[in-house]
Amino acid sequence: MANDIPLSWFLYFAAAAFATGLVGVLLRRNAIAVLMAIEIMLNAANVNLVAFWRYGTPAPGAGPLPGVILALLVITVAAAEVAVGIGLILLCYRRWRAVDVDRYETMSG
Amino acid sequence: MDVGSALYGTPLFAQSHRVDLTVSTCVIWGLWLIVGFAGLFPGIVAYMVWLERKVAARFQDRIGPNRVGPFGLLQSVADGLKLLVKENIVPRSADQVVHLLAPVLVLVSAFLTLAVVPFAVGLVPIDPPSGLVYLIAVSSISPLGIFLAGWSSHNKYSLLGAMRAVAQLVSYEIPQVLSTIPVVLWAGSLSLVSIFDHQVAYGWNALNPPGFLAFLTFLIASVAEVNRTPFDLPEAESEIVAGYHTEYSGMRFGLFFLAEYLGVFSVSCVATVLFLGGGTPLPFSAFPVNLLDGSVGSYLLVDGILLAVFSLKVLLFVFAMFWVRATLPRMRIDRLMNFAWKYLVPLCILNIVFAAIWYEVVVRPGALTARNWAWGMIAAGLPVVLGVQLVFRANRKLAAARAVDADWPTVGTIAEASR
Amino acid sequence: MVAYNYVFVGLLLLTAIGFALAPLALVALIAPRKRSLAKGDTYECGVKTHGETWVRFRIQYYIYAIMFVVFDVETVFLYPWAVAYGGLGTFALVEMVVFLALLSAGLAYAWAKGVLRWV
Amino acid sequence: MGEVVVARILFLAIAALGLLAALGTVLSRNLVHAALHLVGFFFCVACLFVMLEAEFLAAVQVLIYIGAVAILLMFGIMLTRNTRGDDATSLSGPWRLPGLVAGLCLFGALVFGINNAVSPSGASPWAGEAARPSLVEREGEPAWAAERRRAVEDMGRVVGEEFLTRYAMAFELAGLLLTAALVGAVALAHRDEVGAAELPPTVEALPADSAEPVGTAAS
Amino acid sequence: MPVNALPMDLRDFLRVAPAVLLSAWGLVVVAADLARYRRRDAESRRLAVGRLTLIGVGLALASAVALFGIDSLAQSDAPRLDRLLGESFASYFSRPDGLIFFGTLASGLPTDVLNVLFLTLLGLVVWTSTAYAFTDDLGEYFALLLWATVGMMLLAASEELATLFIALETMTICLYLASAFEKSKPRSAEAGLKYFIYGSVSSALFLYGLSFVYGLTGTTYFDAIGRVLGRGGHEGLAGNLVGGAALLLMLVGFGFKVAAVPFHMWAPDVYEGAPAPVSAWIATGSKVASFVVMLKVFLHALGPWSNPSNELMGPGWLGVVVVLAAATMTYGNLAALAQRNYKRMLAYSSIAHAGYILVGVAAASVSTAGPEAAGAVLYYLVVYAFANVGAFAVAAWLARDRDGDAIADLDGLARTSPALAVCIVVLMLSLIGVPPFAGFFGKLAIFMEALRQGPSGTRIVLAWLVALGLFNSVVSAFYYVRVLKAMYLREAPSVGGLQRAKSAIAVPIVVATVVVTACGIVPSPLMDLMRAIARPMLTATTLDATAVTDATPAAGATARPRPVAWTTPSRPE
Repeated sequence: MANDIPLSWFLYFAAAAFATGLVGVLLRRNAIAVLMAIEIMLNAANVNLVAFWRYGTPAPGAGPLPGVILALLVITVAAAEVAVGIGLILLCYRRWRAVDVDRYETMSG
Repeated sequence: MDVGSALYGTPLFAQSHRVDLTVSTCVIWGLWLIVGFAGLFPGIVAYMVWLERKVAARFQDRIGPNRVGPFGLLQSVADGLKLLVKENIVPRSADQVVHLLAPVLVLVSAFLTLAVVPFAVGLVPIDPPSGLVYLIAVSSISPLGIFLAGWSSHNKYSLLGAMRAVAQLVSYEIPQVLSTIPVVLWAGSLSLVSIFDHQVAYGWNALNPPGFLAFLTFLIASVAEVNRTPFDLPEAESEIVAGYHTEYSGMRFGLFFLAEYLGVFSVSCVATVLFLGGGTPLPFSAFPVNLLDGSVGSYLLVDGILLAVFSLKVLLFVFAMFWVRATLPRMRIDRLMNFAWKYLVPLCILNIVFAAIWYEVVVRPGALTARNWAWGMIAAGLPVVLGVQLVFRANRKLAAARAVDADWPTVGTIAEASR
Repeated sequence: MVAYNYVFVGLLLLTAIGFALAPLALVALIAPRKRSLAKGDTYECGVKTHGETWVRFRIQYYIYAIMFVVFDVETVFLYPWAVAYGGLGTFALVEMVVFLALLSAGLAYAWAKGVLRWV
Repeated sequence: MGEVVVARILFLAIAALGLLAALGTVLSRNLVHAALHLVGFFFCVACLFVMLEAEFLAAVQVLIYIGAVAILLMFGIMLTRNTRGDDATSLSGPWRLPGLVAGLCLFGALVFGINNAVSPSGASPWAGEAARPSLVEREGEPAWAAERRRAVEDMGRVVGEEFLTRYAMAFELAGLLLTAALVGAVALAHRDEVGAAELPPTVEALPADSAEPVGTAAS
Repeated sequence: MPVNALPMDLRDFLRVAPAVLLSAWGLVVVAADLARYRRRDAESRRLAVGRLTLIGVGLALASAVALFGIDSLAQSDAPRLDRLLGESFASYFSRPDGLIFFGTLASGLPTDVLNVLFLTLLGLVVWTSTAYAFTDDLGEYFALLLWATVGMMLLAASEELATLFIALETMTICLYLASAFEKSKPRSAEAGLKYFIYGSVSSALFLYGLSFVYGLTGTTYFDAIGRVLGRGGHEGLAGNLVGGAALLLMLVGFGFKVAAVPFHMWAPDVYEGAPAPVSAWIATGSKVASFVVMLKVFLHALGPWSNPSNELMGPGWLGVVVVLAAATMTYGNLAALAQRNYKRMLAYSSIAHAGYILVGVAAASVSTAGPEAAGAVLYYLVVYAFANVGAFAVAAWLARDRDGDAIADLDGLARTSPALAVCIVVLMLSLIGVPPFAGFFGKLAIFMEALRQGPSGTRIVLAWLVALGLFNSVVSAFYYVRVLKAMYLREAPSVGGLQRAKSAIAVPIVVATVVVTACGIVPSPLMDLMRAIARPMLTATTLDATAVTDATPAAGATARPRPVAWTTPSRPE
């Protein structure tokens, strides 16, 4: 069944999700919303990695599942990033009572 | 190991991670869905409610439901019908879509966990190679549903109750997950069927020191995961007006109710499979399973025995939970959280190392012998006892500095706290 | 194929959603529906709702949440370790003990820092 | 043949839902709704992982992202006083269109690139109808095919083996990263709590929260 | 149960002893701070925790030096190593292919030298951190510095994309947290959040690009990627749009990390907002590690994509890097001219320096002697890092005594502390690139490499780039001199001027000055060392890699010579 979904479909999906995430990062101003958009981008990369793992021919010596390992590490990193990011956002929120990325302008130049 | 291969070598009951979408598979799945998930399991749950009311009544020297049908057996049906004709009240300010979504999410999570439970040989809906991770994953969806229920109600108490509930659920999820690691370690597989097989060959998991500790922590954490007393703080009606489902009435409340009891049922099943050897009646024998010879008759016999014993064990768990509920008061939230993080999590982490010791002594040699078992009891039992003592002593020492902050309600501290 | 197992999960998902929505639909059909202003109000112990829904949540919630996330991710590494342990040598145990020690150090830190107290 | 069609339709449905959810995340004004859409997106990605026969990874995706990260995000939204989730500063109006156009352009470029990908050494191009390497055991298959079959059928174990041998350093480093994140975040939050006590309370704390009920055991 | 796992070699953990020691020491520092030092008064606690951290850094440094000794002995003269350690022990340590953990990490002379560099710099940064009080969570702060360094060391040593990614994230996440650690200043929290958002977006971009590289080559090892890319009958990147996109995305990712224009927006704010020692560590350690791994990824793994058609604007990353370099150095220098704030000025100056280094990266990819050029880049990085650590120590000084960081706060320093003022002059001159100091030789080496013979089209452009670099160096003099002007030509304020510097400030400045001067007066030892380590660093290969190429039929027939000439070992000279 699933044998015949073309690889490119997965890649298209990832590309679209990645573009969406990037647009979100550029357009949203709420820091938590930006964080969510970053998660979308990371997930898009994960879909790519796993699809390449499943469809591709591994180069010699690459190991049985480099793509999946990378994806797992990305999930780990994403979780840590969210934890840290929310922490920093809360820190800023306590100072400014706002989570708007543009609003913090103590520095000039 | 040989038992497992002997079992599944027979073509009739071939159980494998691999599935093909043949007609027979589809028929079996259809039966599971219609008979099992849409019929039997909700029915069991309905009678669990009846049982709980009966049991609780006995504990409180009452009779319990006795009007509708013989022994009040139709009470659950009546309750269901009542829910159907009750008005569905949703607050004006609530987030309508999310308000609807939340109970569905919780119920779906409870349903999905049952998909990998092996009730008997061959009686398992599916057996994916990562079954246990799947189980943990789908059961971790329910905190989200509970949070959404509280949030969408637009009610202070709902939100507060939901936040507390989620904090509790996620705190107890960690010990619950960590206490399954030893089981995986010994079975060398994440599939629940393999875990069952392992216990057929090596005895019930709960019957060795690290396994017993893991079993206890798993039980405690599971009781907390399904919001039962003494961990039912999220829905404490006397404090925060029933918590996250304050604004739920009629059938939507019914869904939460159903999900809760379904959760009780599924954690009982999972505990049975992981620690009590599934449906095997005797701890160190492959008793009914070794009767399998490939004929349909033996299969029916074995599965009959397994199912009966399995149900008995599940009933035992369920009854224990009702008993606890009828007996114990509710915990205070600070103690609740402390208990998870300061007792259970450290114990579980230590227990993983103890489990590795047990593996090296008993499982690695390849077959269960009395000599290995005795050595294992010593080599793994002593560390377990010491570890438990260590954790408790460390906590007591730290708590002694602040008597009122004792994490576990001891007699002395309650007296001091109430002063 | 392994992935076909999840076809059942998908079907079960649909069943569960159906199981949840069917009674709700039935309720919508047969249950009485009388809207009134008071009924649609938020229920807060019977007194009138006061102020915003905003409750000042403690930072504790966040701290417990990150502890949870960190340990949840840890289990993702623990499961494969537990599965593969039998086929590997003692070094697997050593590596995992190091890993566990790191994370327990995190737990011990939070404990010693006094943030694991729900005050 | 019918199976292929079903699989494709299933894929298209999941992908469409996933993309809609991603768009919802980016466009929702309400942050909780955005987070919910994000959960939907995560779930769709998990479904895709299943379709890619990485079921362990799919379970992990649900466990970590829906079970943990989503909860953390929700807590973050609540703790920043956004209980209704409303976000006054969502998309800045005039930038909405150019942003979407830029996103579409990026997507177009990527699709074009994927279609015309030239792999070195004449490996299979990505665009065509090339099927994924089969998992069925064959005579004379290359070593990696057997490896991959084992990886698909028992991913948990192979992941464990890889993490404990080849990626041992990455594995320990992940532990260090998690610990560092925990320690740093706790230190920041903890210190901040002390600092916040000096701030004037902008909104009165509710009695229900500021004084947690004590000793309900007695009730 | 069949054992399919690879045979693990526990010796590998000894080879990363510095990283292991540092990670463990981070825990020790946190524990000690919580258990022992918490009750002391702020001043003595800071010093005590700082001293404890320094001990750990010293231990790690000692282990790194020991590894360096072993490796250099083994390389120069294997029998001598046997004599020193005994035969079995020596063979225990010898690692002919310089790779550990199944090729995911490099371990050999290059790694040892870089570890020594990181640890020395870290020691200076830790010392600077004890100069003034900016946080109450001292144990955590120092632990995060140490763990960030673990990330840097492993990042610089990584030979594989998964390891690279996790090391990169360890480094940056620790730095995000550390830059938000200044308790009393809102701008510190802002710096942390800004750094976090830009950093995590850049890693998402990088990761997406990386996924395409993995998809195109089917492997995550640098060496194997290079082989696969160099093998095919295709003209590098020509017509390979997705390869180009991957390349661009990875470049953007690295551009963010090294603060290259136009991905530099975070740098000034973060450098200004973060506590001075953290800024120093972001500007030096993180930058050095990022550049090292960038050299590895772009020259070793993606080398075949640099510029296969030998024209500048041909398909390949060379043109992009050239444009980035030009934009970065020009913008950095021009923007720095406008700064009145010392830390912001340093931020822009470090952007400008990233531009010069990018010139070196471009040069290394076209030059006929790539490792030589990479060696020049490494030399530049070392010199730049030391000079900047010294310069940021001055920022810590300003923060301590003036609670500010304007250049004007330096007024009249020459009178109050003449010796240190001279040191600062030396540092600034080195950053400008004035002859007797090391900065000059760094720039000289990079520019000379850029002018070496390459393909004709490229040479002209690189010559223009060098001209631009020279012009920029002149421009940069103006803002560095502003610091000197403040110190020498202005009067010190009557009250509240800079106090005498304690050792925490003086030592980093003096050490940096000594390094910069010594390497300036005698540049060749360091330069030779860097050139010596650049070659193994950029060509690290698993021993059985030859079997890998042989396994693919027709590889010998269709193999094009890799466009970067230096990968062929024989050089006529």
